[in-house]
Amino acid sequence: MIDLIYFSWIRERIGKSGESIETKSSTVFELIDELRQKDTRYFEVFSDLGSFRVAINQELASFDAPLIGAKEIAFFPPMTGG
Amino acid sequence: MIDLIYFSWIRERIGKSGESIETKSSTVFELIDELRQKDTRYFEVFSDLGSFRVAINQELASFDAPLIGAKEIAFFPPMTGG
Amino acid sequence: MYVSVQNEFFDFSAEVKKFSESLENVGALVTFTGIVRGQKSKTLDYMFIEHYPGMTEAQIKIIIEDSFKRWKINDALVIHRYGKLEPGEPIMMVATAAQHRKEAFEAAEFLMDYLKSRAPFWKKEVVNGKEHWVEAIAADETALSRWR
Amino acid sequence: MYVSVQNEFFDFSAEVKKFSESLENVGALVTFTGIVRGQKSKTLDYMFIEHYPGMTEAQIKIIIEDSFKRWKINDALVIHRYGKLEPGEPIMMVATAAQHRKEAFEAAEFLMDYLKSRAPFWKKEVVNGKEHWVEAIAADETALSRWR
Repeated sequence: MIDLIYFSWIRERIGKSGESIETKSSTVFELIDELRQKDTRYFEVFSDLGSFRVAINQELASFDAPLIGAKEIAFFPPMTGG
Repeated sequence: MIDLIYFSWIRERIGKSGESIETKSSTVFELIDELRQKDTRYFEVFSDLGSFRVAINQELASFDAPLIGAKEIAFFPPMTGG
Repeated sequence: MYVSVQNEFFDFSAEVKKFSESLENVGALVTFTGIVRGQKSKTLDYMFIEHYPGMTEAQIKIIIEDSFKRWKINDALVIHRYGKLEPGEPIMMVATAAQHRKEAFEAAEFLMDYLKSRAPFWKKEVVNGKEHWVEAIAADETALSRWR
Repeated sequence: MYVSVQNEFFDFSAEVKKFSESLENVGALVTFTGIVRGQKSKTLDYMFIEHYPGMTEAQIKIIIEDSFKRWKINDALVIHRYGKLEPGEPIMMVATAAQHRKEAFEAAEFLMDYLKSRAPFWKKEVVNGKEHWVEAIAADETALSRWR
Protein backbone atom coordinates (compact mmCIF):
# COMPACT_ATOMS: atom_id res chain seq x y z
CA MET A 1 0.00 0.00 0.00
CA ILE A 2 1.16 3.49 -0.88
CA ASP A 3 -0.30 6.67 0.62
CA LEU A 4 -1.10 9.32 -1.95
CA ILE A 5 -1.44 12.92 -0.71
CA TYR A 6 -2.89 15.84 -2.66
CA PHE A 7 -2.38 19.53 -2.04
CA SER A 8 -3.84 22.85 -3.17
CA TRP A 9 -6.06 22.71 -6.28
CA ILE A 10 -5.15 19.06 -6.86
CA ARG A 11 -6.75 18.20 -3.50
CA GLU A 12 -9.75 20.40 -4.31
CA ARG A 13 -10.33 19.01 -7.80
CA ILE A 14 -9.90 15.37 -6.84
CA GLY A 15 -12.11 16.08 -3.85
CA LYS A 16 -10.01 14.45 -1.16
CA SER A 17 -6.72 15.10 0.62
CA GLY A 18 -5.36 11.63 0.02
CA GLU A 19 -5.96 7.92 -0.34
CA SER A 20 -4.17 4.60 0.02
CA ILE A 21 -3.71 2.48 -3.10
CA GLU A 22 -2.24 -0.78 -4.29
CA THR A 23 -0.24 -0.34 -7.47
CA LYS A 24 1.92 -2.35 -9.83
CA SER A 25 3.39 0.81 -11.38
CA SER A 26 7.15 0.91 -11.14
CA THR A 27 7.73 4.62 -11.77
CA VAL A 28 5.98 7.90 -10.96
CA PHE A 29 5.09 8.27 -14.60
CA GLU A 30 3.36 4.86 -14.70
CA LEU A 31 1.50 5.76 -11.51
CA ILE A 32 0.29 9.04 -13.04
CA ASP A 33 -0.93 7.09 -16.06
CA GLU A 34 -2.74 4.67 -13.78
CA LEU A 35 -4.40 7.52 -11.88
CA ARG A 36 -5.46 9.22 -15.13
CA GLN A 37 -7.52 6.16 -15.96
CA LYS A 38 -9.44 6.17 -12.66
CA ASP A 39 -11.98 8.80 -13.77
CA THR A 40 -12.35 12.19 -15.48
CA ARG A 41 -11.36 14.24 -12.44
CA TYR A 42 -8.03 12.43 -12.18
CA PHE A 43 -7.59 12.53 -15.94
CA GLU A 44 -8.00 16.31 -15.95
CA VAL A 45 -5.88 16.98 -12.88
CA PHE A 46 -2.96 14.94 -14.22
CA SER A 47 -3.31 15.85 -17.90
CA ASP A 48 -0.59 18.52 -17.96
CA LEU A 49 2.70 17.22 -16.55
CA GLY A 50 4.01 20.78 -16.38
CA SER A 51 1.33 21.88 -13.93
CA PHE A 52 2.29 19.76 -10.93
CA ARG A 53 5.19 18.35 -8.92
CA VAL A 54 5.69 15.09 -7.08
CA ALA A 55 7.43 14.10 -3.85
CA ILE A 56 8.29 10.56 -2.77
CA ASN A 57 8.60 10.04 0.98
CA GLN A 58 8.60 13.83 1.40
CA GLU A 59 11.41 14.50 -1.05
CA LEU A 60 10.98 16.08 -4.47
CA ALA A 61 11.21 13.45 -7.21
CA SER A 62 11.20 13.38 -10.99
CA PHE A 63 8.53 11.64 -13.06
CA ASP A 64 10.89 8.82 -13.97
CA ALA A 65 11.77 8.05 -10.34
CA PRO A 66 11.19 4.40 -9.35
CA LEU A 67 8.53 3.63 -6.75
CA ILE A 68 10.65 1.07 -4.87
CA GLY A 69 10.51 1.98 -1.18
CA ALA A 70 7.84 4.63 -1.73
CA LYS A 71 5.45 4.84 1.21
CA GLU A 72 4.09 8.33 0.70
CA ILE A 73 3.69 10.03 -2.67
CA ALA A 74 2.49 13.62 -2.78
CA PHE A 75 1.17 15.56 -5.76
CA PHE A 76 1.06 19.34 -5.69
CA PRO A 77 1.34 22.45 -7.88
CA PRO A 78 4.61 24.43 -8.05
CA MET A 79 5.28 25.88 -4.60
CA THR A 80 4.42 29.46 -3.77
CA GLY A 81 6.05 30.00 -0.39
CA GLY A 82 8.01 32.95 0.94
CA MET B 1 39.16 83.15 2.73
CA ILE B 2 38.56 79.43 2.31
CA ASP B 3 38.11 77.02 5.22
CA LEU B 4 40.18 73.86 4.89
CA ILE B 5 39.08 70.83 6.93
CA TYR B 6 41.11 67.70 7.54
CA PHE B 7 39.86 64.28 8.63
CA SER B 8 41.28 61.00 9.88
CA TRP B 9 45.03 60.50 9.44
CA ILE B 10 45.27 63.73 7.40
CA ARG B 11 44.09 65.68 10.44
CA GLU B 12 46.45 63.72 12.67
CA ARG B 13 49.53 64.15 10.46
CA ILE B 14 48.99 67.82 9.75
CA GLY B 15 48.31 68.27 13.43
CA LYS B 16 45.12 70.32 13.19
CA SER B 17 41.51 69.78 12.17
CA GLY B 18 41.42 72.76 9.82
CA GLU B 19 42.56 76.26 8.97
CA SER B 20 41.49 79.32 6.99
CA ILE B 21 43.64 80.38 4.08
CA GLU B 22 43.88 82.97 1.33
CA THR B 23 44.72 81.40 -2.00
CA LYS B 24 45.18 82.38 -5.63
CA SER B 25 44.86 78.76 -6.77
CA SER B 26 42.07 78.27 -9.28
CA THR B 27 41.66 74.46 -9.03
CA VAL B 28 41.89 71.80 -6.34
CA PHE B 29 45.06 70.53 -7.92
CA GLU B 30 46.74 73.95 -7.72
CA LEU B 31 45.64 74.24 -4.10
CA ILE B 32 47.18 70.83 -3.30
CA ASP B 33 50.41 71.99 -4.92
CA GLU B 34 50.35 75.17 -2.86
CA LEU B 35 49.77 73.18 0.36
CA ARG B 36 52.61 70.78 -0.46
CA GLN B 37 55.00 73.72 -0.42
CA LYS B 38 54.00 74.87 3.08
CA ASP B 39 56.18 72.35 4.92
CA THR B 40 57.26 68.69 5.05
CA ARG B 41 54.12 67.49 6.87
CA TYR B 42 51.87 68.88 4.15
CA PHE B 43 54.24 67.66 1.45
CA GLU B 44 54.07 64.10 2.79
CA VAL B 45 50.31 64.07 3.45
CA PHE B 46 49.51 65.27 -0.05
CA SER B 47 52.28 63.41 -1.90
CA ASP B 48 50.11 60.52 -3.14
CA LEU B 49 47.00 61.75 -4.94
CA GLY B 50 45.52 58.25 -4.76
CA SER B 51 45.49 58.24 -0.97
CA PHE B 52 42.96 60.98 -0.33
CA ARG B 53 39.68 62.54 -1.51
CA VAL B 54 38.43 66.10 -1.62
CA ALA B 55 35.05 67.74 -1.06
CA ILE B 56 34.13 71.30 -1.99
CA ASN B 57 31.30 72.82 0.06
CA GLN B 58 30.52 69.34 1.40
CA GLU B 59 30.25 67.66 -2.00
CA LEU B 60 32.79 65.25 -3.44
CA ALA B 61 34.90 66.94 -6.10
CA SER B 62 37.63 65.96 -8.54
CA PHE B 63 41.17 67.34 -8.45
CA ASP B 64 40.55 69.47 -11.52
CA ALA B 65 37.44 71.11 -10.02
CA PRO B 66 37.58 74.95 -10.02
CA LEU B 67 37.64 76.75 -6.67
CA ILE B 68 35.16 79.45 -7.70
CA GLY B 69 32.51 79.65 -4.97
CA ALA B 70 34.42 77.29 -2.67
CA LYS B 71 33.94 78.22 0.98
CA GLU B 72 34.83 74.93 2.61
CA ILE B 73 37.29 72.40 1.21
CA ALA B 74 37.74 69.09 3.01
CA PHE B 75 40.56 66.58 2.59
CA PHE B 76 40.12 63.02 3.79
CA PRO B 77 41.10 59.40 3.05
CA PRO B 78 38.71 57.06 1.16
CA MET B 79 35.62 56.61 3.31
CA THR B 80 35.17 53.52 5.47
CA GLY B 81 31.56 53.74 6.62
CA GLY B 82 28.93 51.07 6.91
CA MET C 1 19.87 27.24 13.13
CA TYR C 2 16.31 28.11 14.08
CA VAL C 3 13.35 26.90 12.01
CA SER C 4 9.70 27.32 12.87
CA VAL C 5 6.69 26.47 10.73
CA GLN C 6 3.74 27.86 12.60
CA ASN C 7 0.22 29.15 12.36
CA GLU C 8 0.74 31.73 15.10
CA PHE C 9 1.45 35.39 14.45
CA PHE C 10 5.05 36.39 15.17
CA ASP C 11 6.64 39.71 16.05
CA PHE C 12 9.60 39.87 13.68
CA SER C 13 11.41 42.56 15.67
CA ALA C 14 11.21 40.40 18.80
CA GLU C 15 12.40 37.37 16.79
CA VAL C 16 15.35 39.22 15.31
CA LYS C 17 16.28 40.53 18.76
CA LYS C 18 16.27 36.98 20.17
CA PHE C 19 18.26 35.72 17.17
CA SER C 20 20.85 38.52 17.44
CA GLU C 21 21.38 37.93 21.14
CA SER C 22 22.47 34.35 20.45
CA LEU C 23 25.24 35.46 18.07
CA GLU C 24 28.94 35.91 18.70
CA ASN C 25 31.60 37.64 16.66
CA VAL C 26 29.14 38.66 13.95
CA GLY C 27 29.64 41.75 11.80
CA ALA C 28 26.58 41.65 9.55
CA LEU C 29 22.97 40.77 10.17
CA VAL C 30 20.41 40.68 7.34
CA THR C 31 16.69 40.11 7.75
CA PHE C 32 13.88 39.68 5.27
CA THR C 33 10.25 39.82 6.29
CA GLY C 34 7.38 38.99 3.95
CA ILE C 35 4.11 40.77 4.70
CA VAL C 36 0.60 40.19 3.33
CA ARG C 37 -0.01 43.12 0.99
CA GLY C 38 -3.39 44.82 1.10
CA GLN C 39 -3.51 45.18 -2.68
CA LYS C 40 -4.76 48.48 -4.00
CA SER C 41 -7.01 47.83 -6.99
CA LYS C 42 -8.37 44.51 -5.83
CA THR C 43 -9.32 44.22 -2.19
CA LEU C 44 -7.65 41.26 -0.54
CA ASP C 45 -9.93 39.86 2.15
CA TYR C 46 -7.31 37.47 3.44
CA MET C 47 -4.67 34.96 2.42
CA PHE C 48 -4.61 31.27 3.22
CA ILE C 49 -1.42 29.20 3.19
CA GLU C 50 -1.46 25.43 2.94
CA HIS C 51 1.69 23.39 3.59
CA TYR C 52 2.95 19.81 3.69
CA PRO C 53 3.48 19.00 7.38
CA GLY C 54 6.58 16.89 7.83
CA MET C 55 8.15 17.80 4.52
CA THR C 56 8.08 21.56 5.10
CA GLU C 57 10.38 21.76 8.10
CA ALA C 58 12.74 19.08 6.74
CA GLN C 59 12.97 20.90 3.41
CA ILE C 60 13.73 24.24 5.07
CA LYS C 61 16.49 22.63 7.14
CA ILE C 62 18.04 21.15 3.99
CA ILE C 63 17.98 24.59 2.34
CA ILE C 64 19.66 26.18 5.37
CA GLU C 65 22.31 23.41 5.55
CA ASP C 66 23.01 24.10 1.89
CA SER C 67 23.47 27.83 2.62
CA PHE C 68 25.96 26.94 5.39
CA LYS C 69 28.03 25.04 2.81
CA ARG C 70 27.93 27.84 0.25
CA TRP C 71 28.70 30.83 2.49
CA LYS C 72 30.67 31.52 5.63
CA ILE C 73 27.72 32.44 7.80
CA ASN C 74 27.43 32.14 11.57
CA ASP C 75 23.76 31.32 11.81
CA ALA C 76 20.39 31.50 10.06
CA LEU C 77 16.74 31.66 11.04
CA VAL C 78 13.56 30.86 9.10
CA ILE C 79 10.02 31.34 10.38
CA HIS C 80 7.15 30.59 8.01
CA ARG C 81 3.46 30.70 8.80
CA TYR C 82 0.53 28.74 7.39
CA GLY C 83 -3.25 29.08 7.74
CA LYS C 84 -5.29 32.26 7.50
CA LEU C 85 -3.38 35.56 7.30
CA GLU C 86 -4.85 39.06 7.20
CA PRO C 87 -3.42 41.97 5.14
CA GLY C 88 -0.50 43.57 6.97
CA GLU C 89 0.38 40.41 8.89
CA PRO C 90 3.88 38.91 8.61
CA ILE C 91 3.96 35.77 6.43
CA MET C 92 7.51 34.68 7.03
CA MET C 93 10.99 35.89 7.85
CA VAL C 94 14.59 34.96 7.20
CA ALA C 95 17.62 36.18 9.15
CA THR C 96 21.28 35.53 8.41
CA ALA C 97 24.35 36.46 10.42
CA ALA C 98 27.90 36.56 9.07
CA GLN C 99 31.20 38.32 9.54
CA HIS C 100 30.78 40.27 6.32
CA ARG C 101 27.82 41.87 4.55
CA LYS C 102 28.23 40.11 1.19
CA GLU C 103 27.80 36.65 2.72
CA ALA C 104 24.86 37.72 4.90
CA PHE C 105 23.03 39.31 1.94
CA GLU C 106 23.67 36.46 -0.48
CA ALA C 107 22.66 33.76 1.99
CA ALA C 108 19.42 35.62 2.81
CA GLU C 109 18.55 36.02 -0.88
CA PHE C 110 19.40 32.40 -1.54
CA LEU C 111 17.14 31.24 1.30
CA MET C 112 14.32 33.47 0.02
CA ASP C 113 14.64 32.20 -3.56
CA TYR C 114 14.52 28.60 -2.37
CA LEU C 115 11.64 29.14 0.03
CA LYS C 116 9.64 30.74 -2.80
CA SER C 117 9.90 27.76 -5.12
CA ARG C 118 11.09 24.72 -3.16
CA ALA C 119 9.48 24.77 0.28
CA PRO C 120 6.06 23.06 0.09
CA PHE C 121 3.74 26.01 0.71
CA TRP C 122 0.78 27.03 -1.44
CA LYS C 123 -0.89 30.40 -1.16
CA LYS C 124 -4.56 31.07 -1.75
CA GLU C 125 -5.89 34.62 -1.97
CA VAL C 126 -9.45 35.57 -1.18
CA VAL C 127 -10.39 38.74 -3.07
CA ASN C 128 -13.89 40.22 -2.77
CA GLY C 129 -15.13 36.89 -1.45
CA LYS C 130 -13.68 34.92 -4.38
CA GLU C 131 -10.76 32.60 -3.79
CA HIS C 132 -7.95 31.60 -6.14
CA TRP C 133 -4.64 29.80 -5.77
CA VAL C 134 -1.63 32.02 -6.34
CA GLU C 135 0.26 30.82 -9.41
CA ALA C 136 4.00 30.28 -9.28
CA ILE C 137 5.72 32.94 -11.37
CA ALA C 138 8.47 32.30 -13.87
CA ALA C 139 10.62 35.05 -12.33
CA ASP C 140 10.90 33.03 -9.11
CA GLU C 141 12.16 29.99 -11.01
CA THR C 142 14.62 32.24 -12.89
CA ALA C 143 15.83 33.72 -9.58
CA LEU C 144 16.79 30.21 -8.47
CA SER C 145 18.97 29.60 -11.50
CA ARG C 146 21.62 32.10 -10.37
CA TRP C 147 22.58 29.83 -7.45
CA ARG C 148 23.36 26.75 -9.56
CA MET D 1 12.73 58.52 4.64
CA TYR D 2 14.40 58.40 8.03
CA VAL D 3 18.07 59.33 8.48
CA SER D 4 19.92 59.60 11.74
CA VAL D 5 23.63 60.19 12.30
CA GLN D 6 24.15 59.76 15.99
CA ASN D 7 26.60 58.91 18.72
CA GLU D 8 23.97 57.16 20.83
CA PHE D 9 23.48 53.41 20.94
CA PHE D 10 20.36 52.22 19.11
CA ASP D 11 18.23 49.12 19.48
CA PHE D 12 17.86 47.92 15.89
CA SER D 13 14.86 45.69 16.64
CA ALA D 14 13.04 48.68 18.18
CA GLU D 15 14.02 50.83 15.19
CA VAL D 16 12.82 48.30 12.64
CA LYS D 17 9.56 47.92 14.56
CA LYS D 18 8.99 51.69 14.47
CA PHE D 19 9.91 51.78 10.78
CA SER D 20 7.59 48.89 9.89
CA GLU D 21 4.66 50.43 11.73
CA SER D 22 4.83 53.50 9.50
CA LEU D 23 4.49 51.42 6.32
CA GLU D 24 1.43 50.73 4.21
CA ASN D 25 0.85 48.18 1.49
CA VAL D 26 4.34 46.75 1.79
CA GLY D 27 5.15 43.14 0.91
CA ALA D 28 8.87 42.97 1.63
CA LEU D 29 11.04 44.43 4.35
CA VAL D 30 14.83 44.03 4.33
CA THR D 31 17.17 45.15 7.09
CA PHE D 32 20.93 45.19 7.37
CA THR D 33 22.69 45.80 10.66
CA GLY D 34 26.43 46.27 10.98
CA ILE D 35 27.94 45.19 14.29
CA VAL D 36 31.41 45.79 15.78
CA ARG D 37 33.13 42.42 15.55
CA GLY D 38 35.14 41.25 18.52
CA GLN D 39 37.89 39.84 16.31
CA LYS D 40 39.28 36.51 17.32
CA SER D 41 43.06 36.53 16.79
CA LYS D 42 43.59 40.20 17.54
CA THR D 43 41.69 41.64 20.47
CA LEU D 44 39.74 44.71 19.49
CA ASP D 45 39.57 47.07 22.45
CA TYR D 46 37.14 49.39 20.72
CA MET D 47 36.34 51.18 17.48
CA PHE D 48 36.19 54.89 16.91
CA ILE D 49 34.27 56.46 14.02
CA GLU D 50 34.94 59.99 12.82
CA HIS D 51 32.57 61.72 10.42
CA TYR D 52 32.06 65.01 8.57
CA PRO D 53 29.16 66.76 10.34
CA GLY D 54 26.95 68.52 7.82
CA MET D 55 28.12 66.53 4.83
CA THR D 56 27.28 63.11 6.30
CA GLU D 57 23.54 63.48 6.64
CA ALA D 58 23.21 65.35 3.33
CA GLN D 59 25.21 62.65 1.55
CA ILE D 60 23.08 59.85 3.00
CA LYS D 61 19.90 61.63 1.91
CA ILE D 62 21.27 61.96 -1.63
CA ILE D 63 22.06 58.23 -1.67
CA ILE D 64 18.53 57.36 -0.49
CA GLU D 65 16.93 59.72 -3.04
CA ASP D 66 18.98 57.95 -5.67
CA SER D 67 17.67 54.55 -4.50
CA PHE D 68 14.10 55.88 -4.76
CA LYS D 69 14.75 56.70 -8.41
CA ARG D 70 16.29 53.32 -9.18
CA TRP D 71 13.79 51.01 -7.47
CA LYS D 72 10.10 51.01 -6.67
CA ILE D 73 10.47 51.11 -2.91
CA ASN D 74 8.04 52.49 -0.37
CA ASP D 75 10.48 53.79 2.18
CA ALA D 76 14.03 53.54 3.50
CA LEU D 77 15.83 54.11 6.78
CA VAL D 78 19.50 54.70 7.58
CA ILE D 79 20.97 55.06 11.05
CA HIS D 80 24.74 55.45 11.39
CA ARG D 81 26.71 56.02 14.56
CA TYR D 82 29.98 57.84 15.19
CA GLY D 83 32.28 58.08 18.20
CA LYS D 84 33.48 55.24 20.41
CA LEU D 85 31.89 51.81 19.84
CA GLU D 86 32.55 48.64 21.83
CA PRO D 87 32.69 45.11 20.30
CA GLY D 88 29.17 43.75 19.85
CA GLU D 89 27.56 47.18 19.56
CA PRO D 90 25.55 48.11 16.45
CA ILE D 91 27.43 50.47 14.11
CA MET D 92 24.68 51.23 11.63
CA MET D 93 21.56 49.88 10.02
CA VAL D 94 19.64 50.14 6.78
CA ALA D 95 16.03 49.16 6.22
CA THR D 96 14.10 49.13 2.94
CA ALA D 97 10.43 48.44 2.31
CA ALA D 98 8.94 47.53 -1.06
CA GLN D 99 6.11 45.57 -2.62
CA HIS D 100 8.47 42.86 -3.82
CA ARG D 101 11.57 41.20 -2.42
CA LYS D 102 13.91 41.88 -5.35
CA GLU D 103 13.53 45.65 -5.04
CA ALA D 104 13.87 45.62 -1.24
CA PHE D 105 17.05 43.48 -1.38
CA GLU D 106 18.68 45.44 -4.19
CA ALA D 107 17.95 48.83 -2.65
CA ALA D 108 19.36 47.68 0.71
CA GLU D 109 22.55 46.37 -0.92
CA PHE D 110 22.88 49.54 -2.98
CA LEU D 111 22.56 51.72 0.13
CA MET D 112 25.14 49.57 1.94
CA ASP D 113 27.63 49.72 -0.92
CA TYR D 114 27.31 53.50 -1.10
CA LEU D 115 27.50 54.01 2.65
CA LYS D 116 30.71 51.94 2.72
CA SER D 117 32.57 54.09 0.20
CA ARG D 118 30.72 57.38 -0.25
CA ALA D 119 29.37 58.51 3.11
CA PRO D 120 32.06 60.50 4.96
CA PHE D 121 32.88 58.16 7.84
CA TRP D 122 36.32 56.95 8.87
CA LYS D 123 36.87 54.02 11.19
CA LYS D 124 39.74 53.68 13.63
CA GLU D 125 40.38 50.39 15.43
CA VAL D 126 42.15 50.15 18.76
CA VAL D 127 43.76 46.72 19.10
CA ASN D 128 45.77 45.84 22.22
CA GLY D 129 46.10 49.51 23.00
CA LYS D 130 47.42 50.38 19.53
CA GLU D 131 45.27 52.41 17.17
CA HIS D 132 45.14 52.35 13.38
CA TRP D 133 42.81 53.76 10.74
CA VAL D 134 40.87 51.11 8.86
CA GLU D 135 41.89 51.14 5.21
CA ALA D 136 39.28 51.23 2.46
CA ILE D 137 39.28 47.91 0.64
CA ALA D 138 39.23 47.48 -3.11
CA ALA D 139 36.31 45.04 -2.89
CA ASP D 140 34.07 47.82 -1.58
CA GLU D 141 34.94 50.03 -4.53
CA THR D 142 34.30 47.06 -6.87
CA ALA D 143 30.93 46.43 -5.20
CA LEU D 144 29.90 49.96 -6.17
CA SER D 145 30.63 49.42 -9.84
CA ARG D 146 27.70 47.04 -10.30
CA TRP D 147 25.23 49.91 -9.77
CA ARG D 148 26.59 52.13 -12.53
